[in-house]
Amino acid sequence: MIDVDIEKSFPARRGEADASSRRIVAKFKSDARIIALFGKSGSGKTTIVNAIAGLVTPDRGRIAIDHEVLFDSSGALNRSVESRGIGYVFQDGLLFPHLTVKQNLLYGANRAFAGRSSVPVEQVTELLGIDKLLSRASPTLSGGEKQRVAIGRALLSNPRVLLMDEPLASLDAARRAETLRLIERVRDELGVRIIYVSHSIGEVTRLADDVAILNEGHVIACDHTETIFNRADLRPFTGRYEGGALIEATAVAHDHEYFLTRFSFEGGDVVAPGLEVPLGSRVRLRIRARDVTLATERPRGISIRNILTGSIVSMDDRGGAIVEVIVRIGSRDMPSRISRQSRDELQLTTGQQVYLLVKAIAFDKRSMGYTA
Amino acid sequence: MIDVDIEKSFPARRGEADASSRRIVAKFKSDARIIALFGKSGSGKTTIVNAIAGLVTPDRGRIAIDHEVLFDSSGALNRSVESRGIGYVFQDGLLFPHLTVKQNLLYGANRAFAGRSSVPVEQVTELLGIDKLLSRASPTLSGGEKQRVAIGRALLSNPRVLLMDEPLASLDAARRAETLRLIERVRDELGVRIIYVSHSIGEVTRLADDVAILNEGHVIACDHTETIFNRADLRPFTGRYEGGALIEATAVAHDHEYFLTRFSFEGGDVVAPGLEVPLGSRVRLRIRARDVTLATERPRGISIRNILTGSIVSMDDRGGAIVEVIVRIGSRDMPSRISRQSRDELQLTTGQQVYLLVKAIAFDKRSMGYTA
Amino acid sequence: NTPSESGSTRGVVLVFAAASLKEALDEQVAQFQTAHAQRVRVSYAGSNALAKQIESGAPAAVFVSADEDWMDYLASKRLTADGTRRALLGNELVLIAPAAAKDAASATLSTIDFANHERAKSLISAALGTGRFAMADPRAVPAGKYAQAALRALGLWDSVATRVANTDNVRSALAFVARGEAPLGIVYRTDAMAEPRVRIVARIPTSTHPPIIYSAAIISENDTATARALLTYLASRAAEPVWRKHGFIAK
Amino acid sequence: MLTAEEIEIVSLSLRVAMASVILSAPLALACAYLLARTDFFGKSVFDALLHLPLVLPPVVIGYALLLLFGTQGPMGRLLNDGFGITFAFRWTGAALAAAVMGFPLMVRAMRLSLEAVSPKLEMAARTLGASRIRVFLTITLPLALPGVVVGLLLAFARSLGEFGATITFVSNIPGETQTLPLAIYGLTQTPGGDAAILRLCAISVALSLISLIASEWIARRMQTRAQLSGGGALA
Amino acid sequence: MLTAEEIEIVSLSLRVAMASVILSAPLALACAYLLARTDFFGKSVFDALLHLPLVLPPVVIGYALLLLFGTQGPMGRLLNDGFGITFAFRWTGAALAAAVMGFPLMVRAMRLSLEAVSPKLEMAARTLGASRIRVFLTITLPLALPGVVVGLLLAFARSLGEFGATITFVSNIPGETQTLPLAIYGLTQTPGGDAAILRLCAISVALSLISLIASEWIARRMQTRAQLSGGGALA
Ligand SMILES: Nc1ncnc2c1ncn2[C@@H]1O[C@H](COP(=O)(O)OP(=O)(O)OP(=O)(O)O)[C@@H](O)[C@H]1O
Ligand SMILES: Nc1ncnc2c1ncn2[C@@H]1O[C@H](COP(=O)(O)OP(=O)(O)OP(=O)(O)O)[C@@H](O)[C@H]1O
Ligand SMILES: [Mg+2]
Ligand SMILES: [Mg+2]
Repeated sequence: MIDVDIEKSFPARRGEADASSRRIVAKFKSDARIIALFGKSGSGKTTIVNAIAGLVTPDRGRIAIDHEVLFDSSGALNRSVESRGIGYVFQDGLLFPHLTVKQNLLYGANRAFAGRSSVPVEQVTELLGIDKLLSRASPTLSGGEKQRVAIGRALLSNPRVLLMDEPLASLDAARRAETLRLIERVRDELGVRIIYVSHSIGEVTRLADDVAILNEGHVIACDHTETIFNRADLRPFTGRYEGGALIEATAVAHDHEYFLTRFSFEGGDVVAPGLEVPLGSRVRLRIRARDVTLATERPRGISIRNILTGSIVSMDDRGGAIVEVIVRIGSRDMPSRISRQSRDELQLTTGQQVYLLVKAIAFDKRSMGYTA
Repeated sequence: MIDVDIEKSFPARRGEADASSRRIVAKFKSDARIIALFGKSGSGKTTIVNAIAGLVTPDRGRIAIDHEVLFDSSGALNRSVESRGIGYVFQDGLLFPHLTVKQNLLYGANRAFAGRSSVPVEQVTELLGIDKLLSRASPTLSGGEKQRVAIGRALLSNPRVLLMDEPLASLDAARRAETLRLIERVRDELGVRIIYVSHSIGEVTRLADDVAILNEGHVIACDHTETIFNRADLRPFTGRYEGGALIEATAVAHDHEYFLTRFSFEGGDVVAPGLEVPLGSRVRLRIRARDVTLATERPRGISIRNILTGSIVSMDDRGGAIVEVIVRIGSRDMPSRISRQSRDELQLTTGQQVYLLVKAIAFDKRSMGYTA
Repeated sequence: NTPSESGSTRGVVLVFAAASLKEALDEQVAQFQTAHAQRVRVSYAGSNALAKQIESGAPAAVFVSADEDWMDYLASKRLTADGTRRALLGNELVLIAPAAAKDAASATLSTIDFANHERAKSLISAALGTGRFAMADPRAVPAGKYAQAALRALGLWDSVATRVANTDNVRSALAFVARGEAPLGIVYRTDAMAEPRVRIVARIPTSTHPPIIYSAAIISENDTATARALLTYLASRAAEPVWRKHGFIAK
Repeated sequence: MLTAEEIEIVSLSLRVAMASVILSAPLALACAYLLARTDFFGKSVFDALLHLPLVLPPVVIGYALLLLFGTQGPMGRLLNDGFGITFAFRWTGAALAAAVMGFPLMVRAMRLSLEAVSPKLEMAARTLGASRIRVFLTITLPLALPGVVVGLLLAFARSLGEFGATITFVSNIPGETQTLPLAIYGLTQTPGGDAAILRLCAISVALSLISLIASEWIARRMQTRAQLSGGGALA
Repeated sequence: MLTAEEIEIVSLSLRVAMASVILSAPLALACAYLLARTDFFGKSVFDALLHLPLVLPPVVIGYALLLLFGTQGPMGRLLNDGFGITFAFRWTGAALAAAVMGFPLMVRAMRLSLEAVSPKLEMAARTLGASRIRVFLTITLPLALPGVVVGLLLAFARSLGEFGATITFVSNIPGETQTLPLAIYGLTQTPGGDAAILRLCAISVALSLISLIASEWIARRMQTRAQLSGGGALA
């Protein structure tokens, strides 16, 4: 349980225009294992994370994790940074320049919390691809190498809570995928709570159970990832092009011949590339509106695997090339993005029955987060 | 014309394992206006860019831009950093901590090269969204704000060549799109040559005319973006999940009612969301393999706008859930990614005629780069 | 601007004098200035430094050295005006002890008689104990040279040599005794008289060391009438009471 | 409060200290930069020579100055004949002595700060077209400013306390070369001068306190403007 | 090469200088840290007091030491009765005098470097569970090491050159308190002592050169290990 309710002002200083003053107001609560902070550049994500770590002292408020109060301005309580048991992957790395990579990695490694086991050093370095860099002086590393060492250093410090501020920003796709897997393992095997800052919807939907949306210094919403990304009013903040539905589904069958997994949710069944989870697991599937095709007759001889039926609830026609058609499947609303021309040609109307087509491979493994 | 042929070794130092030595060998030539360096973390991108800027002196070799030699170890020529006329957006920002944002932005602004006009300061600050930060001390900026100021500073220094090392890494999607537009304007209006380092295929395919692929310190290929991303042998380096075809097409018609633009290429016509380019412009369209659906009969009543016909050239079946089917359309090979189950059910065979379906909105504006 | 010009054009007579003369000479100069309406400035430092400075062209018109060696040095370089050198003042050495010391050894010390050489020796070693014998550095400071000569002549040098604390000037030696850090010391009578925290145990017979003479001369480069008038005044009867008041012996 | 004589001494001391600091600052900065950013043959020896005033007894330095810059010395003659500059027995000489004695302190503090300025930032400035000299003036120097101020302060304080070299070089001439320490020295040679000594010591302490607070103020002003150690998003 | 007497003088000088540096280093570091990282009431005054040895004439400091640490002085008595430590007329006193005179230099250099260490790195270390003291020992101190070494060096060099306070406090006793400057002083007072002076000066210069090179070596070793100013991917 993470419970944050703080305020922090950075007043404009002498010589600065008033416009440069900034107030961060953050009130949110979540018992997610991974909670993402999502918002535009300058919206206050790093400030909140710093306050949780104890690096920034809020002007007023309260921060508690698992009912342990870390900061409380009314009780004048302010736990020291080192006693908070928090690991932090900084946005700007902050490796110790006088230490080698190995010394950086092991700096916090002897911190032990009762009954807590840690990932073996070798596994972390190998998965992050830094095993060959161990004896290097840290300032000679490349940008991505620095970032990986910073991740390793925080992971190895045995934290109870891990703060990650855009940890994957300068990694290539392959390394990013591996690191995401590592983060999931840390969450599952070590039970570390993670607060994750990212600009990437893919990362957020894959990892986060809950998302807090920030805008101009204010937390404007905090809820289940699914809810947040399905809320139309938040679309301006969650990203116009990245819209889609997030559904929680249960794995019901593995097809070992074709390496597909069948998932079931209230609106029907879908198949997706095989995910190695036990049957019965709940998995978060993201269906991007741009990946959804609509049809008025059931298509045949087509490579699309998933054909769901539903009725059109609404069509959001903003006059451009694109129309967003919301289709109700069972009790769920799924957005589909098609061209306005298609809508007119297919003569779609509200209430009409349509087929909703989604390719199996549109669910790529990298963006599927399993939650149990 | 950028002509690089250099070698640089970082030998392991005392106390370091031999494994940490690294040799960068870069030989490539391009007269693209934007050339991208693409490669995994630690592959040598920053080192090459540093060598071009004059911040790293290669052990041997030659660097020339537009036939002006900047470095030549045989002629013992090494132009000073400041006389190279190069603007550099550093991977780690490197704002001057004692100066305000405005002072940072204007630091290089009075450098004038003959007959060269520059973007107005106001436009740069507004487009980058840093107009309200001008009087701020630069160390108080957030990560993304710093990165935007660094971009502005380099743009305003009137460079002949602009080096950008992962300039968008910590920006949110909306800001990223705006900055990409700004970069394109700089290229077009000021005729600045750009060397662009990025991990994002989207950015690279949108911006770059040429791409140099790096692997473990070696430039293993340098060619037109389209060629590079269509080369199967480079797939391991260009990214398995991001595969697709890049086609250069000509804008042939604008549909002002539906805001669509029709493009024509040798394999047929496609429609995409309207792009404001003059008819006849050449535009680079990226069709991702995952966005391509195959069908054995022409589908009807479906929202997909683009239906091309072709014949199957090959099917790359690696035994997993996914099969990559290459379809020849005219003389072009287009990859499509479908589930193996679909292939078997549709009984696809090499040589067979198929329909290739692509949604109009799969071409999103953000990834379409126009080149003239 | 040559130094001689700067010495005279400003109409100021510059005197270089041994630091130990400061109080007495300041008073003399004040009187001279009021009497002659002339401005005089005195630079007080170690005689050696002053001599070296004169050698390198210092604009001093009058030099008063704490001993004759440094005056000889300047004379040998032909820097003093012929016939102006004179022995200006005399001084005496005294054996001192802290006024506060109340122990038996220091009490019986007053009965010291240098004629009785063995007893003097034992009295001194008794008073000294494990303490130090404070005096100016015999290699460097005139007062130290005289004191060493006297102790040698009295046959006491060997017994104090290993216990000597050398100082860079007499005042520091005086301070050691005054603070009770050193149980014994040798300083000028003029110094001892001015320091209430020390007690003069005995006067050192003048016959045991070369005469203590403050030697004065005009520096030929800056030889002016006023300078000569000042030197004459310092050696005159009119100046005598002030010298005596501060413990010097006018010659 | 202060006697006329004391005022004279204090104002002379301040003049000497100021002049010595102003005289040596540019040269010290140049030496510090050379030592911090370049490598040349004989650098160690050069460095050692700079430290001499610290290592040798002040009297020896004063004596060396006398031999070099006295009216009879080679440099002294050159400067006198060529430029009409005289150091011997002038307050300017006291300033020279103080400058020499404070020089190693000034150079060291400046060098320490210059070395701490990241060459990356200098490189960044050069990619923006700034020449080496502009980079130095707009990037290196402002970032090294705390150390430069400390260097000036140390040299200033050292000047206020300088005794041995001064009295040996330019003697102890009231109104011309008699700075605070020399005046104090004179008093220590006078029986019963303790009260006057304490007064002068108190004045010295007051001067140092003022100069210290002034320097802290300057440094802090610069630093708030400069955000040097950069709390950044953390602070 | 060196006479027996010279060897004695040099070894004593080294002993005094070493002892003074070792004696004062921990305290100087503590003061530097206090001044660099904390704010407290009366900080300016404390800072000014630390600078006194620089500002006041050495003789005054020597006399003050005599008053405080002489056998009759309050501190001297305390230390003598309580711990059997005597300073008066001992080489330990010379070391104390040298330590006091070098103290402001040591503190300033250390402080300058401590202030240049980014608090962000210290914060990063604390998020890794390091206590303040561990952060200081493993992050702050190593990063400030160049300045710490410079501080030690300056104090060491100053010790080698210290004259006024030493001779006033512990006088000039051959074999016990006669360091190089004191020996040189004796010679300057004798007409014709120039050759011997030059020999001793040459020895001083040699010592300073050696200590300088040693300190540079230490600093460089630390720095190659530490990559402080971080050429990073640039260098
Ligand atoms: N000074 C140095 N000493 C030793 N190795 C170095 C040095 N500088 C760079 N390297 C190594 O050279 C390789 C290339 O570094 P470079 O910074 O060019 O990588 P990059 O492609 O920019 O990576 P990234 O995407 O992570 O920024 C890396 O493995 C790096 O560790
Ligand atoms: N010390 C400070 N003084 C003034 N303003 C500050 C200070 N620190 C942060 N800010 C401002 O507060 C806002 C929030 O900063 P923060 O670093 O939390 O943003 P962020 O959401 O992490 O952004 P990014 O994604 O760019 O890293 C920014 O506009 C920033 O400029
Ligand atoms: Mg941030
Ligand atoms: Mg890089």
